[in-house]
Amino acid sequence: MAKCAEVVQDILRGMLRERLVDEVVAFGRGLTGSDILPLFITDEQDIDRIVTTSYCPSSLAKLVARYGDRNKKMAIVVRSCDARGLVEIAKRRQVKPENLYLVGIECYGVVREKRGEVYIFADKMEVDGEMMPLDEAALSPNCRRCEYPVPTMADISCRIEPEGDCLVTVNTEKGKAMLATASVPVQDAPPSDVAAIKERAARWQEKDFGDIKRMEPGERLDYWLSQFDRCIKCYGCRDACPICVCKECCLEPDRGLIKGGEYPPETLFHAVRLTHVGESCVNCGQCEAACPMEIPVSKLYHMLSKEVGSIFNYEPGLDIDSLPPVSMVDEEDLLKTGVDFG
Amino acid sequence: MDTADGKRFEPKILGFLCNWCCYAGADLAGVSRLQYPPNIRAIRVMCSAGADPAYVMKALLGGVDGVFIGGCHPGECHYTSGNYYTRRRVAMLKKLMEILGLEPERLRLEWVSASEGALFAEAIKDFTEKLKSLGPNPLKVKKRPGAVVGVKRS
Amino acid sequence: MEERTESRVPDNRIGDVMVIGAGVSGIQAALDLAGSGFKVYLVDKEAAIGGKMAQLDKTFPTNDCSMCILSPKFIECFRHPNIKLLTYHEVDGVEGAAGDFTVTLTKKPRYVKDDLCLGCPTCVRYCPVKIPDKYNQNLSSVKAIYLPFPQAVPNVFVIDREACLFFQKKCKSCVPACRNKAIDFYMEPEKVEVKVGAVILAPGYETFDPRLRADYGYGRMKNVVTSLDFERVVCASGPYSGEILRPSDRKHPKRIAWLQCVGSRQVTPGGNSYCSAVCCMYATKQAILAKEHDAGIEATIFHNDIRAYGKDFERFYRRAASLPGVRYIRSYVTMGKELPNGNVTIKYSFDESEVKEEEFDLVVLSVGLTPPAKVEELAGKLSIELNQHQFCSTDAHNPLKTSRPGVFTCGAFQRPMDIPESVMSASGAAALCGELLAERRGQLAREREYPPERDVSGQEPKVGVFACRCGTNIGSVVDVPSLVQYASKLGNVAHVEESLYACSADTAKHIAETIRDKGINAVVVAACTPRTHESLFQDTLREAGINKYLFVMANVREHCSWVHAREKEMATQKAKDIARMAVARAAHLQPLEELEVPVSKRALVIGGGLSGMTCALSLANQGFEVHLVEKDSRLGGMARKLHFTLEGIDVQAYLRDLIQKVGQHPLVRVSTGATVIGTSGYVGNFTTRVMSEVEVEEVQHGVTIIATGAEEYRPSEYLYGQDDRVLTLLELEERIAGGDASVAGAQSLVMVQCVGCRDENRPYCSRVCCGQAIKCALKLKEVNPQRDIYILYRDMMTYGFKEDYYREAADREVKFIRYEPEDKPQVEAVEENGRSVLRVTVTDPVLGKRLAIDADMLALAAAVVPSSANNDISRLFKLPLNQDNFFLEAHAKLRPVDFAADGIFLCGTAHYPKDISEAISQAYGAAGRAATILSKDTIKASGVVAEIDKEKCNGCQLCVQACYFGAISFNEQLGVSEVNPVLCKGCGNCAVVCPSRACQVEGFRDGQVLAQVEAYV
Amino acid sequence: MVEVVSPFQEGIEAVKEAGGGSFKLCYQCGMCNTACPWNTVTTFMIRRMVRQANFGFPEIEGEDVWLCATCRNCVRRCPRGVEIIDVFRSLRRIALEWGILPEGIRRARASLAAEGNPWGEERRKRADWAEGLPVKTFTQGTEVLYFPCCVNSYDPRLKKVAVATADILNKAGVDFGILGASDSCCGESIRKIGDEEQFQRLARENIDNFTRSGVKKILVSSPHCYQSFKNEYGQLGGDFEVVHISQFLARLLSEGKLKFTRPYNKKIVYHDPCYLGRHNGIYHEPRQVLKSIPGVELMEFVDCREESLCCGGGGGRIWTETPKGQRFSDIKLEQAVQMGAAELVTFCPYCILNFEASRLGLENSDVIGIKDIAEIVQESI
Repeated sequence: MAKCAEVVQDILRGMLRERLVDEVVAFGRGLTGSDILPLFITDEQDIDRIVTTSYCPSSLAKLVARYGDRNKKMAIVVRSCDARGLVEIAKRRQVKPENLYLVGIECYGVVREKRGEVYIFADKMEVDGEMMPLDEAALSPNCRRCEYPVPTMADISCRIEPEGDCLVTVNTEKGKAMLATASVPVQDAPPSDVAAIKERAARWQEKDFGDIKRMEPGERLDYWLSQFDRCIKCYGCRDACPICVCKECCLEPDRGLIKGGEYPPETLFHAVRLTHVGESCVNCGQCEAACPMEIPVSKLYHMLSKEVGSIFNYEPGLDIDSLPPVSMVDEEDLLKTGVDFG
Repeated sequence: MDTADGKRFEPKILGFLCNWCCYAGADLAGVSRLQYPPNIRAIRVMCSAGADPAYVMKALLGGVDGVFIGGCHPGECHYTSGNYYTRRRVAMLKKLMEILGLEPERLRLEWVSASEGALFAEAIKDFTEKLKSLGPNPLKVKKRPGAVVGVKRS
Repeated sequence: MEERTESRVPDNRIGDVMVIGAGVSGIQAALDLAGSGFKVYLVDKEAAIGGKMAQLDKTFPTNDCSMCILSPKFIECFRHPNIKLLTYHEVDGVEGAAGDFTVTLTKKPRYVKDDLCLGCPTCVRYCPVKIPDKYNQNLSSVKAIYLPFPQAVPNVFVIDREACLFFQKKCKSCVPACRNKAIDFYMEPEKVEVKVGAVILAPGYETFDPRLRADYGYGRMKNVVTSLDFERVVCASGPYSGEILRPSDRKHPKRIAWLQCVGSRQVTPGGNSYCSAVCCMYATKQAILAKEHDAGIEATIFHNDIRAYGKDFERFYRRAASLPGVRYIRSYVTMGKELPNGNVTIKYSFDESEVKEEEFDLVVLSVGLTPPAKVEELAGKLSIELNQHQFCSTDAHNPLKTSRPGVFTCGAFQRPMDIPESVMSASGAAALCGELLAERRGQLAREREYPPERDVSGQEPKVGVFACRCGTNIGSVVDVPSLVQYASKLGNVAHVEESLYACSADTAKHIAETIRDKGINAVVVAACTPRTHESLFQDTLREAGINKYLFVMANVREHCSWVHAREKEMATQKAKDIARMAVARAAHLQPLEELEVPVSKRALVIGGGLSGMTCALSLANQGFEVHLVEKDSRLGGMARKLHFTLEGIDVQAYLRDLIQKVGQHPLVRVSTGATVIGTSGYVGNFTTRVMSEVEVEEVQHGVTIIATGAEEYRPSEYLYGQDDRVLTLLELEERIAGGDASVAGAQSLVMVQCVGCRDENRPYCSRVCCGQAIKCALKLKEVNPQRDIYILYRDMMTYGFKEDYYREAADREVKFIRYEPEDKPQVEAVEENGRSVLRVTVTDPVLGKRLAIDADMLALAAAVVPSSANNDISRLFKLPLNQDNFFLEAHAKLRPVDFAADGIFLCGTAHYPKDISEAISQAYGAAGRAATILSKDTIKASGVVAEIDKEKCNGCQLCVQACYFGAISFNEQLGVSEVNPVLCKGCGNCAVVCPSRACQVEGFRDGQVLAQVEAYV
Repeated sequence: MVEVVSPFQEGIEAVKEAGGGSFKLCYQCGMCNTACPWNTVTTFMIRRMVRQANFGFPEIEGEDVWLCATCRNCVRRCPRGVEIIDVFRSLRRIALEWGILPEGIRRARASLAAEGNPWGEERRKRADWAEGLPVKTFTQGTEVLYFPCCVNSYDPRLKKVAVATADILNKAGVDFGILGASDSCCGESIRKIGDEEQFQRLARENIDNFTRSGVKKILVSSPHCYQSFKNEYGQLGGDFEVVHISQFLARLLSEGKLKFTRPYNKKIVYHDPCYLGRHNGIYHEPRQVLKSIPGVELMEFVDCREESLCCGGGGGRIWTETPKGQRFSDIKLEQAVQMGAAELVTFCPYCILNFEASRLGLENSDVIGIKDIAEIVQESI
C-alpha cells in the first residue's frame, strides 16, 4: 500500500514546501512507530509518517476545530466523515473553509479494533498485506451505515486501489492548485462506483434503525432508558463529537440544565445532545467509539439526523452553503401555512 | 383511560404560548368565557420560538403528558419568522420523540391568533382528549434506578 | 406615600388644560395630555374619579371587567406628576379666551381632610347613620361617612352632609375613631381659581330616569330595575356580592326580561327621540352575564332593531342569541301587572298574530343616555351651546370642538356613544389641545420621580404573593383562601395575602408598602393577564423601590377562572400550579436595566384619506413633522366618493380645504402614488422604505399611523353588474351629486341594506349604510318629494342622533320594509305596461304578504370591506388583523387607536367602518396618542433583550442569521457575537439557536423558564 | 305561498286625504298592539292595520276597523307619534264611503242627521230633563252655558247628572243657562266614526247657535263634548271658553263658593275617563274635588291616570254592541268590587252608561254603585 501513501505524502509535501499551507493534519505513526495518531505537521520531514490505513481512531474535524489555528492554512487528510464534520463546523464558523485544503481519502470503513495495518475496500479487506473477503462485522457500525465513501466535499479525493495504486480526482479549483505542487504526476481517476456501498449502507441502516423502529413505542423507550441508565456522564460522546464545538457546554453541571454530581444523568442529558447534533450528525461514529459504556449513541444520532434530514431534505456535511435546517428558515417556509413542516 | 389509583386520568399539559398571538388568544378565550379542560399550564414566551427544545424535552422527560406550543399564524409572527423556526424545531422534536419511544402526538404546535379564542379553547379541548386516549406519559410511571451521586467533576 | 406629600405642596394653580369630568374619557384625555408634556387639572364634581364606567360590571363586546380595566387608569392618573386631581369640585365659570382661561371652581367640603385620611374604614364602624349607596344604585346602603366605592381614587372618605348627624345633633362618633384626626365638620366650601390654556369638557351622561314615563312601572313595581341597577346587581362588588337577586325578595330570578329603548327612540313626552347607541349591546352583555351567573336563567330581550353596529358587535349578538334560553323578541311592550309574588307580566306582540302576556321574575329597563344633570347650568357657566337634544353642540366638521374656541369636548357629552368611542374622542380632544398649546408643551410638565431602586443583588429571594379575587371573577371559581394558604408554604415565599381587587388604588398602595416593609425582592400577583395589567403592577414595584422586572403575573383569571367556571376544584388546583410556577420564576428573576433611546420626532401616516390627512394635519399643527403616504395618485380616499352627509356637510368642499391645508403645511410631506415596501425599527426609531414612481425613499420616523381605509364591496347579488339600473349606495350618491338624469328621472327607487355583510362570510355590520341610505333617500325626496323610495332593511342602524333622520325619512314617506336574512328580497328585470322595470319582491313581516315593487332604480348598501392592502400592511408592520380582516387594536375598550406594538396607531375605516365624523374623531385620537411619543426626546426600551455571554460564545453566529432585526453582530476581534439592545425585540430566537446557551433573553433565561417547567413537572 | 301585492298609490292617497297620513311614521315596533285594551280580551292587530294603510290597502271590511275605542292609550305610547286614532278615523271614513258600517252606527248617524242626537230621541225633548228645575234658558249676557251632552239630556239614568249639575250651579250661585232644543250633539264620536261631514254639520250648527246666543263660556259634563268644543271647534271658527265640570267644581271649591255640609262616608274609586285624562290631561281636578268631600275614602285603580283602562265607550263604541267577555267596563268594575269600593265614580256619561250596564251584569248588582261625581257633590252640599 505504500504507493498510495506515497502519492498522498507527495502532494502534502509539495503543498508544505510551496507554502500553499502552513500545516498538515493527518493520521500518522507516532514516535514509537506503532501507534497511529493524529499529527499536526509543519515540517516536511514528518510527512512520511502519514498513513492511509483504515484504522484511524478519532475525528480530525474535531481536532482541527479544537486545536487548529483557524487563521492558518491547513492541509487535512480526511475521510468523508471528517470532511463532512468540517463542513458542518464551518457552518458554525469554527473553521475557515478558505484556509482548509482537504485531501480526501476514499474510505470504505474503519475497523473497530486495530488488527495491524488494515485497508478496507468496497468488497474486500487487506490485513497486513493479506487480501481477504470483507468481514462487515469487523467494521465500526457507523461505517457500515455510511453511504459516502468518496469525500466529494474535499478538494481532491484519492482512491486507493487494492493493487496499491492511488487514483486522484480533483473536486475544486483549489484542488488543482494542490496537485500542481506534487512532484509526481497524478492521473485523473474515473468516478468511483459507490452503488455497492450504498446498498451496504442501506442494508445496515435498515437493520440498525429498523431494529429500533420495529419496537413498540414503550419497548423502544425502555430500550433507550436501559441504555442511558448505563451512562456515567463521562462526556466522552460530547468530547469526541465534531459537531460539539461549544466553548462551554451547556450540559456542564453549573449551567443549570443538568444537575451536577449525579449519574446516570437525567435523560435530558441525552435529549439535549440529540437536539444539538440531530440536524448535523455526520455519522462519524466518534461518540460511540468513545463511550466506555457502549451506549449505541452513534446509532441514535445518525438515526435522528436521517429522519430530520428527510424532512428538510438536508444531508449534513455535503453542502457548505446550506445551513443546519433547524437553525434557519428559507423562502419556502414562508409559503407553508400548516403546523407540520413539509 | 383511568389510572391505577382509580382516578380519571387527567393529562398534564405544559403550554408555551407566544405573547402576541396565542397568549392573547387564550386571554380572549377567557374574556369570551369559552370553557375548555383545565389541563394546561401556560408559560408565556415572547415568541413561540422561545419554546426551547431543552424546555420541551425537560417537561416531557419529566413526565408531563403533553406539551402545547402556540404561535402566530405564518406571516403574522410579531418577529416575522420566529414561528417558522418553531415549526422546524417541532418537526425535529417529533422525530426525536418518536425515536426515543415517546408518542410524537404528545407535542402539539398550533397557530392561534389573538382573535382566535375559540380556536385556542378548541385546540386545548382536542389536545386533552387526544392525550387522554394516549394515556399517561410512560416516563411518569417508569421508575428509573436512582441516580448515583458521584464525585463532582472538576 | 409621596403623593400625599405632593398634595400638600402649594399648587400654583396654573396649568395647561383643565379636563372637566373624570369619567373614562376625561381620564384618557388627562393621561394623554399629561403624557405629552402638559400639566392637567382633572376635575370631577364627585368625590372620586371614574364616572359611569366605574359602575359597570363588564363591558361589551369583550366582557372585560369594567373596574379591572379602568382602575389601572385611576392609579395612573393619581400617580402622574402632571395631573392634578380636583375631585368634589364644581366649576363656577370660565373666563377669558382660548390660550388664557381662568376657571373658577368651588371645592365642596368633604368634611374629611384629604391629606390626612388614609382611606381606612375605621370611622365607618362608628357612624350611626345609614344612607342609600349611590354607587350601588341605592340597592344597598353605606354610612353617612363613606368611600364612594372600594377602588375609589382618591382613596379618601367623604361625609354626606344631609344625613350626617353632626349637622343635626352634633353627633361626633366618628371623630375620635380617626387616628389621623382627618375629620373636620367645620370645613367650608372653598373658591379655587385655575389658569389654563384650554378646557376639555367630558361631563359624560346621565341615564334616563324611567319614572318620567310611568308606563314602565319603575319605582312602582319592585322587580323592575334599570340596566344600571342591574350592572350593580351582577357585579361582585355590588349590593348582592355578585349574586343575581331581585330586589323584592332577594330570590334568584329565573325569567328576566330586558326592555329596550326605554327613554330612547321616542317622540312621546318625557322620552328622547334619539337612539342611545349602547343599550342593545349592553342588554346583550347583561343577558350573557346573567346566563354565566346562572345557566338556568331565561333571558328575553324585547326590542325593535338590534343595533349591533360596532366592531365585533354582531358576533357578540349572535353569541348571545345562540345561548339556550335567550330570546330576542322584536316587539316593544306594555307592562301588565305586578303579581302578589312580585313577578311582573309583560304584554308583547307575538308573531304578528296576537299579544301575549308573559310573566317575568325580573324586568330590566334598558334605559337610554341623557345629557348630564344640570346641563344647561353647565353650558351657561362655560358659555357653550347645546344642541336640540341638550347634548353639546359641536362644530359641523369637528365633533370635538364646542361653540367656544379653546373649549373641546369628548365622550358621551357629544352624543350617546360607547366606551371605545369615548376614549378615541378623548385622545382626539387632547390632540386639539396640543394644537392650540403647541408652544407651551413641556413648560409646566415634570417627570415622575420614583424612590431609588433598592439593590437586591446577592439577596435570598423573598417572594411576595398577592392573590386577587377580582370580585367574583376569580373568587367565585378559584378557592382563593386555599390558594393563599398553599402559596404561603412554597419555597422562597415571604408574604402572601389576598385582595378583592389587586388593581385598586388602595391595594396597589398596600402592595407597595408591604414590599417595602417586608423587604420583598420579587413579586407575584395572581390575578389577570399580564397583557393588560403587568405595567400597572410593575409601576407599583417601582413605587416600592425595587426593579420593575422582579415581577411575575400569574394569570388565574383569563387562563383559569373564566375558562374553567364549572370545574371549581380543578380550577383551584390549576391556580395553585400557576402560582407555584410563578413563584419559581420569581425566585430566579434579576433586576434589568432599560435603555433610553432618542425619539425621531416624525410621524409616518399611511393612507391619505380623510382620517390620514386629519391625523397628519393635527400632528403637524402640534409641531411634529409628518410624512403622509398615499398609494393613489390623489389624496382623499373613500371620501372622494362622498358628497354630503346626513348632517349636511359638503364633503367635497371640506375635502378640498383639507387637501389644501395638508399640502401647504410646512411640516407635512406628502408622497402620492407611493407604497410602503419595508419597515424596521421600533417605537421612536422606525425606518420605512417608501416607494413612489420616482424613487425609493427611506423615512426615519418615531411613530407610524395606519389609516389605510376600507373599500366598498362589489356585489354579485341583485343583478348588480348585469343591469345598469342597479347601483351601490356610493354610486347612487355620486350620481345624485352629479345631477345624473337617470336618477333624476327615477320615479321609484328601492334600496336594499346589508348587501355582503351581516352574513356568514362577513358577520359584521358595516355601520354606515343605514345612514347612507337615509341620507340619499332624503336628498332624493328633497329634489322630488313625489317619488317613491323603499328601503329594505334588516335592522335600522340609525344609532345616536341619526335616529332623527330615520324618522324624518319616514315623515317624508320613505317606506321602510324589514326583511329576514333567510328570505331576502328578489329582483328581476321585467316589462310592465311597456315599461322596463326592476321588480323587487320582499316579504313584509307585519303584513304577512309579499310586496312587489316596480323600481326604476335599485341601490345596494354594499358592505364596507377591509382594504385589500391590509394583509400587506399587516405583514410588513407585524400588526394583527381581526377575523374580518380589519386591524385589531391593542384593546377593544381602552386602547382603541393603539396597536399592541408600541408606537403604531390606527384610525379611520382601517379599524372598522365608520362615518366621517367618527373617522375625524378617531384621526384626532390617533394624533393625540402619537403625540404622547413624539413629544418625548427619549423613550425607554424594554429590558427584555438578549444578552450574549462573551465567555461562553463560541462565535458560531447561528444567532446572527436567526435575528430578523439585525440586532446581533459578530465581533471579529473578540470572536464573539454581540447584541445591540436597542434593536433587539426580545423574541428569543437567537437564544434557542445558540448551542452553547451563551445567548439568553433577559427575563426568559434558562433558569427562569426551567424553574417554571420544573415547578410544574 | 304568500300573497303578492303591490303598493297601491290610490289607497295610500285615500287614507292620507281622510286624515290618517301619520301612518307613514310607524316603525312597526308593536307597541300599539300591546297598549291596546282590546288585546286583553281579544286580538286586535293595530300595527298591521296601520301597515296596511301604509301600502294603500286598508282593511275596511272586517269588524276590526270599528273596534277602536279611541282611548288613546296607543297614541300616548306610540314612540313615533303616529296618530293612530286619526288612522282609524280615516279608515272608517273610507269604509263609510263604501257603505260598510255596523248597524248601531247606522242608526246613530241617521238619528244625528234627523234629530241632532244619536239616540233616536226627539230634538224638542232635549231640555226635558230640566223641567221644573230652576234652570233658565241661556240668553245674551248669561255667564255660562251649561251643555249637558246628549246622554245626560235623554238617558233616564244620566239625566240625574244634569239635574245634579244644575243644582250645584244654583247653590254656588252661578249664572248659567241652557240652550235646550237648539243644541245639537257635539259630534265628537261621529267624527271618530269617520263621518267627517256630519261632524262638520253638527259643529257648525252648534257654533252658529252658540255664537248667535252670545255664548262665551261653555260648561260641559261630558269629556267628549269637552274634547270637541275645546280642541276641534276652533278650526271651524268656534272660539269659546270650555270648562269641564270637574275643573269648574274644583275652582268653585277653591274659591269657597261651594261648601260641603254632609259627609260622604264611602270608599270610592275614581275612574279616569279617556277623554278627560289621556286626551286632555285632566287628572288632578276630579281627585281634588273628591278629596275635598268630607268622609270620602278615595281609592285608586292599579291602572289609573295615564294607564287608566278605557270603559270601552269612545270612538262610537257606545252605539255598538260589545259581546260579553269583551267589555272593558266589566273588567274594571270587577277590579273596583275586588278593591272593596262602595262606589265607582267618574265624570263621563259614556263611562257611566257602560259601568251601569256592567253593574247590572254582576251577580249582585248592589255591591257597588256607579256615580258621576257631580251627583256626590250634590249630595254633600
